[in-house]
Parts: sequence; C-alpha cells; structure tokens
Amino acid sequence: MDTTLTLTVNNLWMMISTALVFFMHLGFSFLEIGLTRQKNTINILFKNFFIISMGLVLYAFVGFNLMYPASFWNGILPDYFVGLFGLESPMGETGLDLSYNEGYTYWTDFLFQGMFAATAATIVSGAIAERAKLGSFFTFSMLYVGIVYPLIGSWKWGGGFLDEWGFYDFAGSTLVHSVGGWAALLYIAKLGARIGKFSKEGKPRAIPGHNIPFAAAGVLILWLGWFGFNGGSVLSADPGLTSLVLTTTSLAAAAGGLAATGFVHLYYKNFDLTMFMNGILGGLVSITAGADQMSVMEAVLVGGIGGVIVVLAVALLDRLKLDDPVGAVAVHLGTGIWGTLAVGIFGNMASWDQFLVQLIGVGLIGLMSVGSSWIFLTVIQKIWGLRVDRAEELDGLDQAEHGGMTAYADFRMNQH
Amino acid sequence: MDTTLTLTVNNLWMMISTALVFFMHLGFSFLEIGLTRQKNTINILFKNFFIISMGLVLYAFVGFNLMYPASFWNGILPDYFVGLFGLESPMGETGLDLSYNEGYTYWTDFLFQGMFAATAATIVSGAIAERAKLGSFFTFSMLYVGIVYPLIGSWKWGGGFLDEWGFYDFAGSTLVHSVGGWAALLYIAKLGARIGKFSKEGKPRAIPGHNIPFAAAGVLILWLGWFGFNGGSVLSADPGLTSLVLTTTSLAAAAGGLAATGFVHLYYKNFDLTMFMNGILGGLVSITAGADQMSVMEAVLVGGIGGVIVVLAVALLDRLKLDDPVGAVAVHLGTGIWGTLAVGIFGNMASWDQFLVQLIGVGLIGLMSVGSSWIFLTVIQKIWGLRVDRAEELDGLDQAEHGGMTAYADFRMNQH
Amino acid sequence: MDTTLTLTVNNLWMMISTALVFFMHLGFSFLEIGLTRQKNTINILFKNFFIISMGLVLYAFVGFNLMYPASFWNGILPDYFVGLFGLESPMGETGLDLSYNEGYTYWTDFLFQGMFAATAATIVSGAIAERAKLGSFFTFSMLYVGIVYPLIGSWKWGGGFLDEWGFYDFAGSTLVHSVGGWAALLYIAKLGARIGKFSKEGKPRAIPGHNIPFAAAGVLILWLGWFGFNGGSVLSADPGLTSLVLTTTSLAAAAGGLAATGFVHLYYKNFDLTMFMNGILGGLVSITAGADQMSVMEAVLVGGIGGVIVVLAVALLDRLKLDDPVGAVAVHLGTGIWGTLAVGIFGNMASWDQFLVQLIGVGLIGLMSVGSSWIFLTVIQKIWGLRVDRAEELDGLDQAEHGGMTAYADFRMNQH
Amino acid sequence: MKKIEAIIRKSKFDEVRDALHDVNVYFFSYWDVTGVGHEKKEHLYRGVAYSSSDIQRRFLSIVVNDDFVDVTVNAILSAAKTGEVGDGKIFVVPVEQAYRIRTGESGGLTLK
Amino acid sequence: MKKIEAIIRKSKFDEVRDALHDVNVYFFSYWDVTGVGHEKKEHLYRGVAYSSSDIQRRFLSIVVNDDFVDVTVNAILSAAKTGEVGDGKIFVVPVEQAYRIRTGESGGLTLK
Amino acid sequence: MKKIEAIIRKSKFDEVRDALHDVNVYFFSYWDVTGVGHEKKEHLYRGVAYSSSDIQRRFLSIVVNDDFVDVTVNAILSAAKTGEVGDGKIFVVPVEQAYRIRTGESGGLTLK
Ligand SMILES: Nc1ncnc2c1ncn2[C@@H]1O[C@H](COP(=O)(O)OP(=O)(O)O)[C@@H](O)[C@H]1O
Ligand SMILES: Nc1ncnc2c1ncn2[C@@H]1O[C@H](COP(=O)(O)OP(=O)(O)O)[C@@H](O)[C@H]1O
Ligand SMILES: Nc1ncnc2c1ncn2[C@@H]1O[C@H](COP(=O)(O)OP(=O)(O)O)[C@@H](O)[C@H]1O
Repeated sequence: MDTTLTLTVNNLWMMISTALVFFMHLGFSFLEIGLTRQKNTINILFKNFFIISMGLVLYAFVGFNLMYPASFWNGILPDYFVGLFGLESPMGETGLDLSYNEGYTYWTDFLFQGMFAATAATIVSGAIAERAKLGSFFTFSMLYVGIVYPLIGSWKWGGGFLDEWGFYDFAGSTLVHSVGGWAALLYIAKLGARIGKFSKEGKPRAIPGHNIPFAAAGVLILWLGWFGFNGGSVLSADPGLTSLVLTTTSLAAAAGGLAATGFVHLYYKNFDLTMFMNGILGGLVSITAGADQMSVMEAVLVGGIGGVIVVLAVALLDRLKLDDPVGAVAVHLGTGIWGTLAVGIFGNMASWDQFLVQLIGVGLIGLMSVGSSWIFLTVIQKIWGLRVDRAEELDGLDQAEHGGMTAYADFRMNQH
Repeated sequence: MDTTLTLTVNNLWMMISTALVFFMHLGFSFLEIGLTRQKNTINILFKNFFIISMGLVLYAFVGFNLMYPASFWNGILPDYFVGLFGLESPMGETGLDLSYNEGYTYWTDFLFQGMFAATAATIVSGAIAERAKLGSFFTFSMLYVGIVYPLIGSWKWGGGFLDEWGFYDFAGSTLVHSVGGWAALLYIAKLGARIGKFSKEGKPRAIPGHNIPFAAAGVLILWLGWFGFNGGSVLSADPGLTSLVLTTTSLAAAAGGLAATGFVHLYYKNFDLTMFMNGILGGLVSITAGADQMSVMEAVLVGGIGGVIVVLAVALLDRLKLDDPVGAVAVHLGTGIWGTLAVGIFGNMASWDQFLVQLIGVGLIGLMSVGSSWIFLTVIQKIWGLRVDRAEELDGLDQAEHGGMTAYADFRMNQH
Repeated sequence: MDTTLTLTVNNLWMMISTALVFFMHLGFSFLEIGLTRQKNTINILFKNFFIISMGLVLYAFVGFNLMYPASFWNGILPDYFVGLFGLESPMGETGLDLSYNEGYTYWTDFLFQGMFAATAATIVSGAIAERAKLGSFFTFSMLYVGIVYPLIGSWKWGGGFLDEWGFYDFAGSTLVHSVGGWAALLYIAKLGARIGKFSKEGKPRAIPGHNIPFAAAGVLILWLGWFGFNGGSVLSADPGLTSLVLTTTSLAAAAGGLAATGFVHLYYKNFDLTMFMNGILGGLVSITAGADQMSVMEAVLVGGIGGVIVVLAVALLDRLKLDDPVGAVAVHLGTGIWGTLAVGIFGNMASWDQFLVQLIGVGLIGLMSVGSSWIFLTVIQKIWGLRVDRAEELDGLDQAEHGGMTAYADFRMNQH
Repeated sequence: MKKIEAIIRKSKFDEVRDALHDVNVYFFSYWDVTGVGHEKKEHLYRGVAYSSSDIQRRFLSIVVNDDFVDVTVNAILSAAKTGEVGDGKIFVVPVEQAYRIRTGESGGLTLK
Repeated sequence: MKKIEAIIRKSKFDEVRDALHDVNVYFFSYWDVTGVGHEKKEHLYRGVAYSSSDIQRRFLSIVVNDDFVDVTVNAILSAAKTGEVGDGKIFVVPVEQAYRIRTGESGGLTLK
Repeated sequence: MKKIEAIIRKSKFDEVRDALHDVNVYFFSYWDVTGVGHEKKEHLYRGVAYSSSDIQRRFLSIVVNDDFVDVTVNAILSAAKTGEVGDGKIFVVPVEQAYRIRTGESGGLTLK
C-alpha cells in the first residue's frame, strides 16, 4: 500500500470526524436551550460557547499531553502529570512534517481528542441549567476538563492500567459520557432542584422546555455528530470497520428512540416526543462502547435496551428529587454504564470475564469521577457558592448575569 | 491502482454522502414545521422522528434485501419477496471483512440506501400534515417504505426490467421523489383539505406557516444534503463524475430558485420567499434524474424549468382543492416527473427513444405507486380512519395525540 | 504515488470543503436574522437566498473565468476581461474526463470558488439589513460579485501582480472578507443608520436582535464552515497542512471568543454572548490569511487579538454613527486587515518586508473595493435610491417588499 | 356607551367574528389571555403528568353604543357556545367617552 | 359586580394565585403586559448600555361580586408585595353585567 | 379616577410615550392587541393573495386622576395621529379605587 496516500485518506476521515464532533456542540446547545425556559437561554448558550472555546485552549496547553503521555509513573498517574505540560509541536525541518502515525497527524489527533474533551463538560452544563452560578461552573469545568477527564482517559486510551487489564470502551460510553454524567449527577445533587420542580409534597412537576423544535434539531445534529464520534474512533478510514460502526450506531439510535417511545406509550397512551429524543440519545450512548463489536441485531438490542433505560432513569431521578432539566444524567450516565457493560454481554467480546473487567472499569472510573467532583464542588461551594440567588433564579439568569439580554427580544413571552 | 485504497476512498465518500442524506431529515423536519402552524409542531416532529427510526430498522430487516435481490422471479418480483427477509451479514472469518465491491462495503450500501428509503416516507409526511391520524400514517408508511419503495427500486436499481429497458434515473427523481410524491397526492386527496384552507365558495385561503426561518434553514440543509444524495449516487468517489454532479446539482438548485422567484414576481410584483424556497427544491429534484448527464448550461435549464413547474403545480393543486401545506406534491412529484423526462430531452442521453423509455418508466412507477397507495389507504381508512376529529384538528394535534405538549411553552401564541 | 488515487483523494477533500463553505450560508443567514428585528426577517432571508443563487449562476457565466484567466493583459486586467466570458467545459472525448490538475477537477475548482464569491456579497448583506432597498442591493451585489470580487481575486489567486510581489493571503482574510467588509462599510455610510439607532443627541442606542439562539447557531455553523473555508484552501488533502490549518483555525476561533469576552467583562462586568460570538468570528477571520503559517501559540495570539479588535471596532463604529446591525464591518473588515498584516508579524513568513507587502496589498485592495463600491452605490442611488421609505422601515421590510409575509405568523410579537 | 369584554375559546373566534359581522359590529380589538376557571386540561411532559386550569383563551374588547349592547351580547352568546365547561364569560363595563384619533371627534359616532 | 385589575410582578404570580385560591377566588383571566413606572432595569447589548423603565408584568382581570372585592384586593396586596419599587397596582372598575356563555345565564351567580 | 384605554398604531408608540412624558404621565401599562376595523392590509402567501382587517396595534391602559384626563387624552390624540384610516381609538372608563401594592395605600395618590 502507498503509505503517504494511506495516511492522507485516514487523516481525511479523521478530520471529517473531528468536524462532526465539533458540530455536536450545536446539537448540545440546541437540546439544552430547547428543554429549558426562555429566561435562561442566553446563559446556557454562553456556557456552551465558553466550554467549547476554553475546552480547546485548555486541552492544547494541558489536557492533551496529560491524556497521551509518553509513559506512566506507577501505572496510574501519567508522568507528564508530574512533568511538563503544554502542546509540543513535533515539527520537522520544514516546520510542517507533522504526521506521526499511519492513521493521522499529530494535529488531527489533538483536535479530534480536544473536541471529545469539551463534550464531557457540556454534558454537565445541561444538567445544571437554570440555577447554577456561571463562574463556579466555569471553575469546575476547567478543573474537570483540564485534569480529571484526561487523567481518566489516560488509564485506557493513553495506554494505562485499565487498558492493560483489557477494559474495552470503543468510543467512550464510559470515558466520555459517564465521566460527564457522574459529574452532572453530583453537581445536581449539591445544587438542589430548580424552584418549582417539586411541589411542597415532593411530587415532581413539569417545567416544559420552551422550544421543542430546537431540542429536536439538537437530537438530529447529535445523531449526525455521532457518525464522527464513533466513526472517527476507528482511528482510520478502514472501510469495513467504519461502515460497520456507522451502521450499528444508526440502528442503535433508531432502536433506542423506538423502544423509549413504545415503552412510554404503554404507560401513558401518549406519543411523547421528548422521550423519543432521549431514547435516541440513549441508544447512541449505549452503542458507543461497543460499536465495532456488534452485529446489526445486537446493535438494535443494545440500543433498544438503552432507550428503555433512559425512560426508567428519568423517572428514577424524579423520585430521588434530583432535577436534571435535559435528562443528561439519564442519557449519559445511565446508558453510558449500560453500554459499557453490554460489551461483556453482546457482540464479539462477550464473555463473563470481559463483563467483570467492564464492571471494574465502570466502578473505578465512577469512583474517580465522583470523588474528584465531590472535592471540587465542595471547595467551590465554600468559596463562591454553587447556586444563584432565589430572586435571580426567578428572574432568569439572563437578567442577572448577562445584562438583561433577552433571547427573543421581539416575542411576547410567558414567564414562569 | 491500489485496490484496498480505492475501496477505502470510495467508501469514505459514500459514508460522507450517507451522513449528508441522513442530515436531510433535519431539513425536512425544519421545512415541514416551518410551513405549518405551531399547534401541530410536536406532531410533525414526532412523525419525522418515527420515520427515520422505523425506516432504518425496517429497511434492515425487510427493505434492503427486497430492493437488491440476488435474482428476479419473473423479472418483476424479486425472488426474496417470496423467499427470505432480513439483513444477512456477510462477515468473514474475522467477523469484520465486510467489503463486497470496489465502491463500498456491504454496510455502507445498506446505510446509504436506508437513508434514501426513509426519505420517500418523509415526503408524504409533509403533505398530510395538520390533520392526519398518527397511527394510520405510521401504518401506511411502514407498508410503503417496507414493501412498495424497495419493490419499485428493484425494478431499476436492483437490476429489474426497467433497468434492462434502459430507463435512467440517476439518483431518484422518480424512484425516490415521485414515489413519495404520488403517495402524498393520493393521501391528501383522500384526507381532504385542512379546515379553513378553502372558503365556502371554494377559494383557496392562506394558512401561513409559523416559522419561516426554520423553513428557510430546512431548504439550505436539504440543498447541502443533496450533495450527498446526488454526489453519493455516483457510487464511487470518481473525481470527474462526483464534482460534475455537485456542480450541476448546485446550479440547478440556484436556477430553480431564481426562476420560481422571477416567475412569481411577474404575476404578483412581490418577492415571495416561500416560492424561492420551493423553486430551489424543485431545481434539486429536477436535476436528480440526470445530474451526471448534463452540462452546466443544461443543468441551469433543467433546474430553472423545474422552478417554474413548482409554481404552476402549487397553483394547480389549489385549483383542484388539494391541500398540501408544504408543497410536497408540487416539488417531489411535479419536478420529479419533469426531471426524469428531462433526461430524454437534455444532456448526453437525450433522444426520442430515451424520452419514451423515461415516459414509460414514469408511467409504470406512477401506476404502481398510486395503485398500492390506493389499496393501503382504502383499507386503513376502513379500519381506523385517516383523519382526526374536527375538534382535535382545531385544537391542534399536539393537544390530542401528544399529551398537550406545546412546542413553544414560554411564547405567547396566536392560534388559528 | 498513484496519481489517479491522489487526485481522487484531494478532490474528495475539496468537495467536502465546498459543501462546508456552502453551509456557511446558513450560518450567515441565522446570524443576520438573529441579530436583527423580526419584522425584517423575510427580507434578510430573501437576500441570502438570492445571493447564494445568483452568486453561483453569475460566477459560472462571468466570475470564474475573470478570476482565473489564462493570462493577464498588462498584469492587472485579466485578458478574459477584454475577451470571452462564460464557463468553458473542458470535457474530454467521453464528455466526462474533467480533471485538470492533481488537486482537484475543473468542476470542483469552479464550485469551491463560486461558494467563496457568494460569501463576499453575504457580508455586505448583513451590514445593510433592515433599511436597504432590495432591488438596489441586488444590483450592487451582482456588479460586485460579478466583476470586482473576481478582478481583485485575480490579482493574487489568479496569479496577478500581487501574487508576484509576494503578497500572502492564504484563504482570503483580505481577498474575501475585507473585500466584503469595505463594501459593507461604504454601503452603511451612504445608507445612514436605522431609525432609532442613535438618539437625538447622537448617542448609540441598542436595537436588540430578535432571536439570539439563531445567531448563536449561526456562529457555530460558520465555525464549522471554516473547516472547509480554510481547510479547503490548502487545495489538496495534504495531511500535515490540512490538519495544521484546522487546528490553528479552531484555536484562533476559541481564543478570539475568549479574548473578546474577557475584554468586555473588564469594562462591563457582564458576560456578553453577542460579543463572544463576534469574537469567535473575529478570531476566524484573523487566522484566515495565515492559517498555514502559524504555530499553535501564534494562532491563539492572532485569534485573541482579533477578538479584541472586534470589540473595539464595534465601539468605534458606534462612535462614528455608522450602523452595522450584525457587526459585519467590525468582523470582516477589522480583523480581515489585522489577519492579513499578522502574516508579516507572526508565523513562518514574519518579516519586515513581508509586512510591507501585506500592507500594500491591503491598501490597494482597499482602494479598489472602496472606489468601485463608491461608483456603483452613487450611480444606483441616483437611479433607484438605496433606502426604503421611512414608513416602510418602521413597518418592517417584510410588509412592503414581501407581501406582508410574517416570519412568525403564530407568535405574538413586540414591534419596535 | 358600554364596553363588552368577552372571554371565549380560541377555536370559536372565527364563528364569533362572523356573528358580530352579521349584527353590524365591525370594530373591536382582541388579544390572547390565559383563563383560569372550571375547565382543566391534562398534560404530560417527560413522564410527568399534570393537569392545568390555565387555558388559552381569546379576550375581545368591543365598545358599542348602549342600544347595541344586547344584540352584541346575544351574538356572542350564541356563537361562542359549545355547552362544555369553559365556554367563557361576557362582562359589560360602562364607558364614559370615546375618541377617534384620526379625526379627534368624540362620542358615540366614533364607534361606527 | 366589580372588575379588579391587578398589575403584578411575574415572579409573584404563583403566590398571588395561591392567595386567591385561599379566599375562594378561582376564576380569572390574565395576560402579560409591559409596565412603565418607577422601576428601571439596566441592559447591555453589544457594548451599548441602556436602562429601560419597560418591565414585563402580569395583568390579572378578576370580576367578583361586590362583597368579594375587599377580600380579593387584600389577598393580592399581601401576596404580591416585595416592598421594592415596582410591585404594581390594583384598580377597581365597575361592571354592570356578567354572562356565562355556556348557559347563557347572567348576574352575580355566573361568577361562582 | 379614570382609566384611559388607547388603541394606537405600534409605529406611533414612541411618539405617544414621549408626549405622555411631556404632560407628566409616567406610569401606565401596555400590550399588543389585534385590532379589527376599517383598515385593511394586503398579504400574499405562496401564491394566495388575501386581505385582512386584523392589524397589530398597541393597547395602552393609563389610570389617572380626574383632572388629568383631558391633558392625557389630548396628548395621545395629537401624538398618535397620522390622519390615515386606522389611527385607533381612545376610551375613558370610570375607576372606583386604586391601590399601590408596594405600600398598600389607596386613592389618587397612588397614581403619582
Ligand atoms: N370572574 C372572572 N373574571 C375574569 N375571567 C373569568 C371569570 N370567570 C371566568 N373567567 C374566564 O372565563 C373562562 C371560562 O370559565 P370556566 O369557569 O372555565 O367555564 P364556564 O364559564 O363554562 O363555567 C375562564 O378560563 C376565564 O378566562
Ligand atoms: N397609572 C397607572 N396606570 C396603569 N398602570 C400603572 C399605573 N401606575 C403603575 N402602573 C403599573 O404598575 C407597575 C408598577 O409601578 P411602579 O411605579 O414601577 O412601582 P410602584 O407601584 O411600586 O411605585 C408599572 O410598571 C405599571 O405596569
Ligand atoms: N368599537 C371599538 N371597540 C374596540 N376597539 C375598537 C373599536 N373601534 C375601533 N377599535 C380599534 O381601533 C383600531 C382602528 O380603527 P379603524 O376603524 O381601523 O380606524 P379609524 O379609527 O381611523 O376609523 C381598530 O383596529 C381597533 O383596534
């Protein structure tokens, strides 16, 4: 094979995947503003813009080297963690000979991984919407994306101990989605529910999202983005593997949506679009850990079960009085765990041993995520507090933190 | 040439095209909700989500093998139709050697075709918006996408009798768009017009769409999607052919929009954005049958004529008291037929003989589409009815079928 | 290397880039309608649809050959300008052998360049929104895109005198963005500010945009589009160069947004989303001239400075009583100039000589843009006038020019 | 002069307007309000069911001369009725004076 | 009968509604208005700072029998109060007649 | 006390507000309504032309003391006038009582 051309083609696919993963940030933005109230729209968009921007810069100067270290110190902490930070530029003589493996160049690698890193923080952002202090969240997410995410990533994708043990997580059901999901869970537990989310008797109340078309567009954009998220995680343009991955991904998404809808329909005799949407996302997250290991039928099963899990998880959170406006915990944590375990149950790798390794991986990463989140959040809460004032929350965060900018200046709104 | 690399590159282009065709579903969704009333928004989105999800799953288990059969039984019915259904997985020993021709892998083929299949049903969905019963439509579209679409597809793309006769339909002006358009036409004829669409004297009245920016975004997204729809239909990354196809496609779209606008301007002294939008779509559908056969000038002509046809077709439907809120019949059927015939008039294949074959193809496929639609709809109407109650229609379908979920909870709306 | 395959791969990347640049038109549309008032939404969308459509057709029949002439007459006017117009079709015997260099085919070249051309006109369209006469603007933009843009382009990209002098503008900070920006500046100077933009005492007043989520989506879509705008300007899929360019582009965007936000925060103690958005765009335009010449650190610097420049430029325009609703002049002209000069200050080409050449290029192109705009606008103003009536402006342009079509028929609006 | 304030179902608006036309009432203003009353509507959002007595209604404000009050009220009463809970209310409020801005004239003539 | 028009802060609406329920006022209509008054709000948009006295408020229209006026007014007065400038106003307007569309009946009974 | 209800063109709102300021009327509430009247507007949508007498207007509700009625009405009359059909109407309605929620006080003083 022609190695230059091979590199070119593989790199091309990786760049396209990078672009698609970048585009997921529009998907997340649309989903999050769509499922919340208009009075917090500017605030949510600002968070998303900050995360993608700061996430990339941070990953350039800290995260990337932390996650893909030259070697490990005692097998857990990458030695860069105790060494040098910063993006090295392995430029050749011409300053532009940047390729460093057969699959893609150094730059492609950085950018692809950087887009992933920002994703983890965005997951948190959705769950805490409509009441979290902006500055505190920024501090948290910089610590989390700057340190915890790459550290955990290094355990597996960086060649650390989980990788050696045989833990498998193809594109990050656990390494990206659960890592974000755990932080989201802890954050909303510490924050408390939005005013009005639970009645005095503790019964959950609906706070309908203000723009369902945006939310729906967000879901379709995320689905598209997953073509890159999973497709790019093949790390080459290998025709068989990439196309299998796209097929399992899409079928899992479809199955997740249908299963969630069907399940809800059984209970409520009602076609619930928001559950269809969450079901699709659940299907996508579920298949992410094993997208290259499943057959068509298995993908449909894994995705479909994921869809049902999302519905149950949403109900469970309501019962626990945890308030997650966009269902981020249900989707990313709930089915992130499921998808990772599913690698041990379905597909080519299925075996009891594999299942155990998956379980251990899920557990250890969960511990690390929860532990570090707990420490960060506790400290931040002490210093600045996590939550805005009651009056600010009632007024909407756009008023207090964004100079009264309104998302829809010419529209007459209901406020609640 | 390096065959592995060739496969890789071709397959890569096909996967990108697949992603773009998938993205068209966001375009359709935006277009459809934008041109209808807010009280039916959830319902329309739900339909679109269902179609893409169910369409893919169905195509995996039924449609794909039906459309691309190993052989034909009496030349019309593919023998799988009387044989085995279900997606076979030609996995090699490693379970992952999935390539099966030079252009793309088995999985890419399936996914690309699956996205097309869902498109046909989506076309119907737009035309019947705001009054059709959800369950009845689902039943219809499952039958249509599951059986009729692949059956007709097999006649040409599956190597059936139309293919042998020399019928040409590059990317599906007829096989996809007209097939959807015919069903849409029959469906709206059986459904009847929305309450208020025609005055007591039978004069058409305007029911303005509620979110024109969404509709406009939908059109641009569809145009983008057509890069994949037509570009991918080359079935390889052949540089000359693919880039020619993209050029003719874009120029036809531009010409269609300009022609429709100019034509409307002559009559009404008015710049009508919705007609510009429909003109673009008309240009795109028109060029779809012969995108690889036209020169630049011919593409501009074919597209421009398509744009004018759309305007005329919209007026014609109004006169026939057929109510198509989004112009789906005008766009997909009207210019679908035109584009298919245009292959016999303009471009490399133009000839009297070719024109006749095109005409026969259009006619036979029209017969099959209309016939099967008629049967399905008549039966479904008998069993469940096609249309919601008058009160439900006035209230909006979001109220009755979707638990009163509102698309824009925080906005103050006019209802009509 | 396998030449056919090399062509195929390079061409593939160029086609994808073309699609992404096309998609930028949705980004511009969203940005422009989002930052203006609802009563002019249809008008703005119509302008955008017209520009992309007419731009492509015009570029096919005039612009392309003007910009990339076979040779030059006296080194400034391409000889096609005095010779033949129209898109030649270098079809081979088969009618389809269209490749004409190693990087891409004739058609890809045309389409990629055509999408760029339309961009320049769209920049103008944003600045003049909410008060410009539609017909006059169309006339202006046809002249500008048809003649001025390709003529200036020919000086550098067409191999003209600026190219010979060593002027560098990788993807068009000056050739596309400033060329659009200068015209925008002149146009708004001649048009005057919107009614109500400045108080009687001349103090600027806020006219808030009506749909910030659209504007935010526009920015993210533009960022995505820049993957193609800059990435495609490599003119091949060279793995090192393309991935470096994507990296510098994204980091400059991120840095621009963060810098603009930080800078505004210092003054107003406020998180201003619209400035974050403009900062991102400023970062993107800044890096466009030297995206292939910068290291990571330099990209962050160039982008960050660009972000600050945007904020200052917006304030400066307000002081000069120039009214640019979407910040097009600040973004495209302000940072377009900065980015072009930055090639002489940062990166591989940095040198005093280079800086001077850049300065000369910026100056000459500025002169040409301003001069030709001035002539066109003066003549058009004489014949038709540039601005709508006061009553039409107060009513909104959708009423007067688009038959009273409203963008959001079902929503209750505030008008102002 | 009296002001007639009618709160009706949105879906009945077209019929009410036609009925008003039939009795020569061509001028009025209306806007959408939320009505709190007997009627309840069931909703479901992400698995949480809730019922709400906040229903979208249309509010008509019609100023008429005294001799038109009964005919206007009756027109609305019959056109807006479905017989189901939630049909709405009509209130009659005294008005002391009316002006037409275009001409500056005042009194009952301005209502024609 | 009297019509009580109350202009309150949106953020106080839930409390006001609960207070009205507590005094057995279950029926009313409301909509959102812009209030111009003492209160001012600071805004910033693309570097231009401006203050506006246009504040979003909620307008409640409640028709009650005469003996309910005081209790209704007092319920609103206490529930809508924050003590800050901008709490809003209550106006009492005479109403001459009321009709229930569903039944056609008129008079004070229709307000129950 | 009187309530002045003015229905004006939206495009005249800024002028009316300024005119009210000039006569020391600083407090009022407004919202957007649809006006049905003499004026008609032509529309075109996807090839279907239609004319509508439903025009967007702005509704101002201003409660003033009796001695302010004339000056307020006159201010609106002159500022809102274009002379074209569709300039709108002003109605004067009696008000029996007014309360300021912030302080609980009632009577004419609350309108200052
Ligand atoms: N006392 C009132 N004051 C103001 N609006 C009222 C009053 N009573 C009823 N309404 C309005 O009338 C609507 C219909 O009233 P409802 O009690 O639901 O039905 P019905 O009149 O058939 O008993 C309510 O939603 C509300 O908007
Ligand atoms: N005379 C009036 N007529 C109509 N509405 C009024 C009047 N005075 C006040 N309002 C309404 O009450 C709101 C609160 O009034 P404001 O003067 O801001 O506070 P406060 O009542 O505490 O002095 C205003 O925004 C306006 O909507
Ligand atoms: N009797 C009325 N009751 C309520 N609103 C009215 C009445 N008459 C007119 N209006 C309002 O005034 C607006 C202007 O009235 P119109 O008849 O169009 O013009 P003009 O007052 O110049 O004759 C109408 O659109 C409507 O909102």
